[in-house]
Amino acid sequence: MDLEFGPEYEDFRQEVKDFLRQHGAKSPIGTALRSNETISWQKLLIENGYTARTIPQEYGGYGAQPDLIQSRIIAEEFAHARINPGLGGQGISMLVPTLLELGTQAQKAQFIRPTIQGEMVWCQGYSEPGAGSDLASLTTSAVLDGDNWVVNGQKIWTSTAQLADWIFCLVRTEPDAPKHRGISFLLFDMKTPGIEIRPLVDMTLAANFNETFFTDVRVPKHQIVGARGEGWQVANAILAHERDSLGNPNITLARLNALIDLMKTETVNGEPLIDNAIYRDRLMKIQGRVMAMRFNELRVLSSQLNKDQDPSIARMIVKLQGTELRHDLEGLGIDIMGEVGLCYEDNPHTRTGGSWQTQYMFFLGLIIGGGTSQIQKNIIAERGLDMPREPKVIKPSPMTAQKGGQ
Amino acid sequence: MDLEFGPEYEDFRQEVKDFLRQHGAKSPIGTALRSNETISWQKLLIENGYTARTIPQEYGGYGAQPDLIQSRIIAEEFAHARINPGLGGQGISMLVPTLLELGTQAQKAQFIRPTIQGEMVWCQGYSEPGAGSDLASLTTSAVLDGDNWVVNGQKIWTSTAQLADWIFCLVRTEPDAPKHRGISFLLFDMKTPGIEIRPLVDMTLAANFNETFFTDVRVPKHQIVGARGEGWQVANAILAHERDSLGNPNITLARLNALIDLMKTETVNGEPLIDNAIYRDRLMKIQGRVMAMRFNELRVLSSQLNKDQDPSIARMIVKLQGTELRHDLEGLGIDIMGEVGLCYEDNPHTRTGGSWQTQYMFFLGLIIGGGTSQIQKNIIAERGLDMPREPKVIKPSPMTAQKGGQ
Amino acid sequence: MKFGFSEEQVLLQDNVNRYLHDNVPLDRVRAFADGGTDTDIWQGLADMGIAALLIPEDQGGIGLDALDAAIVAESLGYHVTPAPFLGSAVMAPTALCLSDGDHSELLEALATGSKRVGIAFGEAIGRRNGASVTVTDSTLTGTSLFAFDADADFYMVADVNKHLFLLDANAKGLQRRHLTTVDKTRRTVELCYDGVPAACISEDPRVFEATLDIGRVILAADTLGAAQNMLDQAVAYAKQREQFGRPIASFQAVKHMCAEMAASLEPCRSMVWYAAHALANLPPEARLTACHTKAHLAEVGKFVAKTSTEVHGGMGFTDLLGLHYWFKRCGSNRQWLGAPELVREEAAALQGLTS
Amino acid sequence: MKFGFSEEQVLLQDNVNRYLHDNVPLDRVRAFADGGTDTDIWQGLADMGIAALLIPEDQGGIGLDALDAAIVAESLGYHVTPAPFLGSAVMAPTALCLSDGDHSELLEALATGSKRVGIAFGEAIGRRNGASVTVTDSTLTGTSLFAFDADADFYMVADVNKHLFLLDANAKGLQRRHLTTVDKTRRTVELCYDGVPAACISEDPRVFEATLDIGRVILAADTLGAAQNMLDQAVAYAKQREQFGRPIASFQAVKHMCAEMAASLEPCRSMVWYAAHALANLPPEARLTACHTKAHLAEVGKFVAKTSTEVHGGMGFTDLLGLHYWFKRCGSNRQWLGAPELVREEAAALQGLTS
Repeated sequence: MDLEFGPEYEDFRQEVKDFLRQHGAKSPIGTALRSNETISWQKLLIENGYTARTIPQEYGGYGAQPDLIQSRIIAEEFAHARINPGLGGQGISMLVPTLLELGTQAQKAQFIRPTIQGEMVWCQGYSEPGAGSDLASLTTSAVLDGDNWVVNGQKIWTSTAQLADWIFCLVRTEPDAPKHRGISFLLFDMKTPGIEIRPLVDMTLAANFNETFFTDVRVPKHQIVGARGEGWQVANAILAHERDSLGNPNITLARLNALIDLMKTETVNGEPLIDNAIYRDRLMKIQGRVMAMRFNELRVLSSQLNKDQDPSIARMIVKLQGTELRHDLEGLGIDIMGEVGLCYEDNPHTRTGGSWQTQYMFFLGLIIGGGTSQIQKNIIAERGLDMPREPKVIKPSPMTAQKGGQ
Repeated sequence: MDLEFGPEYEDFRQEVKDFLRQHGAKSPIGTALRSNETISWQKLLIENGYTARTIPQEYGGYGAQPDLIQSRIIAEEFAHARINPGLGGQGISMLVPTLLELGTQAQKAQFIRPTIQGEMVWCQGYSEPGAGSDLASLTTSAVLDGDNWVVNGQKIWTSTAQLADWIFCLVRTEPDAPKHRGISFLLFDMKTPGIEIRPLVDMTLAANFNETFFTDVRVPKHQIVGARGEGWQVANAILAHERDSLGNPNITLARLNALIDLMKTETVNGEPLIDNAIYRDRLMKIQGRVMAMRFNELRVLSSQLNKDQDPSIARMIVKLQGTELRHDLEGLGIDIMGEVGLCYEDNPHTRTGGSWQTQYMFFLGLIIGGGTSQIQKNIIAERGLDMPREPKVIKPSPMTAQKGGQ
Repeated sequence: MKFGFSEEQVLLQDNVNRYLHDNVPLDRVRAFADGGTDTDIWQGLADMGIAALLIPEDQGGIGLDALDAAIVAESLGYHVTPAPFLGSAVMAPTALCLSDGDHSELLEALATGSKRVGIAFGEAIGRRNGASVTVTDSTLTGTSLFAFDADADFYMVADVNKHLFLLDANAKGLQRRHLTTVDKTRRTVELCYDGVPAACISEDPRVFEATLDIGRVILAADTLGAAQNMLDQAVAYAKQREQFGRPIASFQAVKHMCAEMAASLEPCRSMVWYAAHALANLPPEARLTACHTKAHLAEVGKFVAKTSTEVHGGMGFTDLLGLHYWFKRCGSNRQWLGAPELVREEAAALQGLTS
Repeated sequence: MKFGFSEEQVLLQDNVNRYLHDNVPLDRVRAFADGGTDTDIWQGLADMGIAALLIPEDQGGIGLDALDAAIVAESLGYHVTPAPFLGSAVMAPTALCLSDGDHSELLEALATGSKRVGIAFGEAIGRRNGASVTVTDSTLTGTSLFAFDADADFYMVADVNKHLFLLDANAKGLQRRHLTTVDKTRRTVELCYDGVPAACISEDPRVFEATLDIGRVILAADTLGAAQNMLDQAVAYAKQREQFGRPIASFQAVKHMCAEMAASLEPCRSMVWYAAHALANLPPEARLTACHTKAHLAEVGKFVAKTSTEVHGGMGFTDLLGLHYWFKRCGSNRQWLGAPELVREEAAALQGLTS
């Protein structure tokens, strides 16, 4: 057991701190997409290797070897100094790794540099109204017509669609193939004719997401990643990555500390709520769970570094446990305040920017999104505990069924 | 809304009270089966209509018309006076109603009178090691050989098997029929050669149950209830009745009051546990749940009396909610006492006769037994909420499957 | 013995449900949430006698009791109805009828729905940061938070001694500030008092308590209706939504979520009925039952709200079906008139279990 | 950076597991439960160095730390092993090494497994009805409840001031009374003191606290092992048990019960490791982490114990598989050295959150 990163990393940490001290003032607050400020900050970060760190230089990245500890130190120091860590978003976090692995040389050359520099913004076209948990049943179609795919259908949960330049999109290209085999992964410009975007209001009453409609959208044939019909495999590699990022225990810890502060300052009949033994016990229960998840994350990191233990269950459970924990934590923040906990939006008595209610609902959304808790439990049982999959309801053919029984 | 039973019932209640005052002293403590004391008390109760109340006189009962309120008043007054309400057991509560409905004249004449008088004790042979939730998959076989069924197989959970005179038993008589159609309902003497009983110790370390083994047990052909192959239907009518009786909220209320007493007298560092706000809040949560279940039971009773509302969901949930509630209640009794809560058996510091631990485990057994919580939830979803059954894993024939898809 | 509704009560329930079904579809709720009024809805209900339900016949009312009010509240919750029922038809009439003085004029106006009375009880239930009500020589100074309803003509205010005061909404020195909450099916206000003249209508804590008790039971009934609706919606959605080639209602996980909702919620129905019945008919049990009913429905409502949303998947998180209006209604019923932990402490205190 | 075991620790874990697998099958546990001794088990473990784990090398020990002890405890819990590890190998050595005076003779005897020291800390953690320890002029009067182990040669007793005393089990005036508990994999006693001479070995509360902290972490590790075993048994049982023509492991309800167990339990592993590591290496976090680990594992252990039993159906309720030995082990770990509610209050107090 060694929780130190070692002296060589302490030097690296010092470098990051020095950079932040020297340049932090230039850091834009918020991330106005495509603003000069955002783009020049992003370029500075790339130059110094604080973002796009492992992307090859030929595609505009910094070109370093992957090093989990360096990445963690960068994240920690930027968070600690509360300085903008550069652009995220689905283009950078999901598409770029995919292109690096499976894109053609031309695709890499065309898309990676503008994407990581913040000049090209992407949205993701995966879910459909009829294809949620069962994503592979998607029906948005792409039919080859000469040198173009002609795309028709509807996507949902396309966040930032209204701001995006391009979309990476799953479409059905082989309608007669088994459902996982008929999907392709297309890239196309959101200014192509035939695309309509409607904002999708959610329960927080914000429009964080969109519905996107495609009518005869023509996409050049070569704008496909991976082979025709292999889009499911392309997408799946990224999805696992997305799931990992939900339920980060360090953010949860920050919220826990905000909750403790709230309980010290809010009162009922003049008594601070932290003095209420029942609320305090709920707080302590949550603190224990937060601790467990933080240490679990350390173990996952360590197992990635040292390759000495199998972290598969420890990783699989993060989304399920992390989102439920945040939902419970935010709910306690509401509960202790009584009616004041109901405040929202422009209410002058809203505490902590209304975040308790917003986050309570948003984390219910995350319990559902990115694989519902039910899907997560299936995954833990089937992949983590090696329990059998749900039996097929109808066997593909009687011959196979009989063979299976022999 | 009228929670009174009305003046005529108050007269009846007075009669019961009078009886108890006059005769209560003769009531045996406990129920030593077949003892003179037990049997004469039972006969006195039957004569006065306080047990076997609705069983026709020709079979040894009191012969009254069914009246739910009278039954309830009897139960309430006996419980209140803490006087032995007569014999229960599976023969009286399950077999007798079945015989009345489906037995032959000869069976009624032979079995009902000695059973209700306590001279003939029964055990139940339903579950098998391989047939629990899926009871209909039972494999104990009965093959007709001349005028006898020859029974082979094993039963489990046969409570009081070691004390029983007779068994009512589900056996497979038509091995080639669909599983629900091949079962018959047999009655036989436990002294028949070929029966071996082994006590089954449970987690409370008591042997409340048994395993019972049958080797070439010969049962006269006529000792079947209902038609051959229709035993499943015979048994099912009773099972529903058994489920209803678990999780009685009035017993739960008595336990809640015992818990409150415990929390007032037990202390930690000299402070009564009722003064601990966290335990008190858990207690109050449980009290709220007990209330809800008590009122639910009133509603079910009323709907049976007045036939004015559909109580189906209200009835279906009693076992699920009632057993979980008791388990939680008993668990709180353990929790508050710290190490003292672990006391068991002959420990001189055991509180309330060790009942907190015993009941905590016993109610976990009841959460499982008589239809696990998972089976209960299936029932509530399918019968209460009209949700579809689990789809068949393999369709009986490919033709049918294809038709289903059209 | 009959644990259930009379024929008149069944009729009342049917009538209210039919009215709400016809007149308060989700779009009508959305219109209120976007800043519209509830005046037409309330007038329609008042025309049916709903506003007069608890007002004695000799004061121009109908003279029914808390169980009838609970029946109405359940329907209002089922339809997430914007309406000043809790204050104007339940708590205010209860307090006015029990308090000193002649309030027949106001009661008659309440009975017809022409006047509305809001409630500001926070000071006597649990004072929060930023609130405080001081009474000197029949004038009020300070602030009440979360007075419901925002459009009342009068407000009934409790101070820390459980004395009740009645104010004209247009009284000099009174400022109303609209307070946005998550629950947009109701509107609450902050009342700022700068020497507002107030009529003290009761100095008897039992009047405050009886008013609070019925308010809590009615809120619980509202949650019962809202949660029942969420369960119904979840079951219906699960039956029609297909994934993996079958309705999601056929997956055991989804079935069990629905079964758990039903199992938790069904006994709540009896609990609300009993608590409402007890208010008028079983005085020794009334307060305790009201507390437990309020707290228990708060917990079950929270569970059902979350679980139903989960059954709906992403659709539950959007505004498309409007499910969140029910979610938030359950959420605000939980917090109003005492959050569950505080109410359970009251329940313990009523039984002498607190030191 | 390495959050995990060294090679030596992996070896230690393998060795202990192999020893317990070979020497403490369920029948051996049953033999202890039926009144047998654990002497041979403990001697076998002592021969492997387990008794000497935490004793410094210059006192005849091995000089490892709490994480090594937690590794052993997890294995002991996994096999529901009857053994005096917690008292004789963990708490007593910790206290003796920190306390005043020369205890080398006793430490050497502990290291070889030839002597055992029991623990009676109830008075300083939370005095229950029937217990009370008074110290006058180095003699003890009163009663300690639930001292573990019943077969110790010495007892270490804490009084309300967190002073520690060491008694000979055969001291004049000391009576041991066996106390049956649900958990038959350990044996506890009541110690009745009638003027028992006692050596005060520490008046520094920090010695008591450090001893309690490591005891709590080791109990949590024992629960981790016991709960992991229950999960493993549930999964294995579900895979081989068939109902309705298929393994019950293919039913979503059963899968989700197992997944929920795994999801709750897996982070506990990291928590126990961290808490054990913190005891020696992260002093500012050590006490708080120990409290939370004790309380959190108590809750998760309770959940897993119940859920695993449910997955086993009726078979889980019988004695046939012996699953209840694990169930009860989790149950007694929950209660020993502070029930979760009390330990969480300590956690709050450590952070200055109690008034």
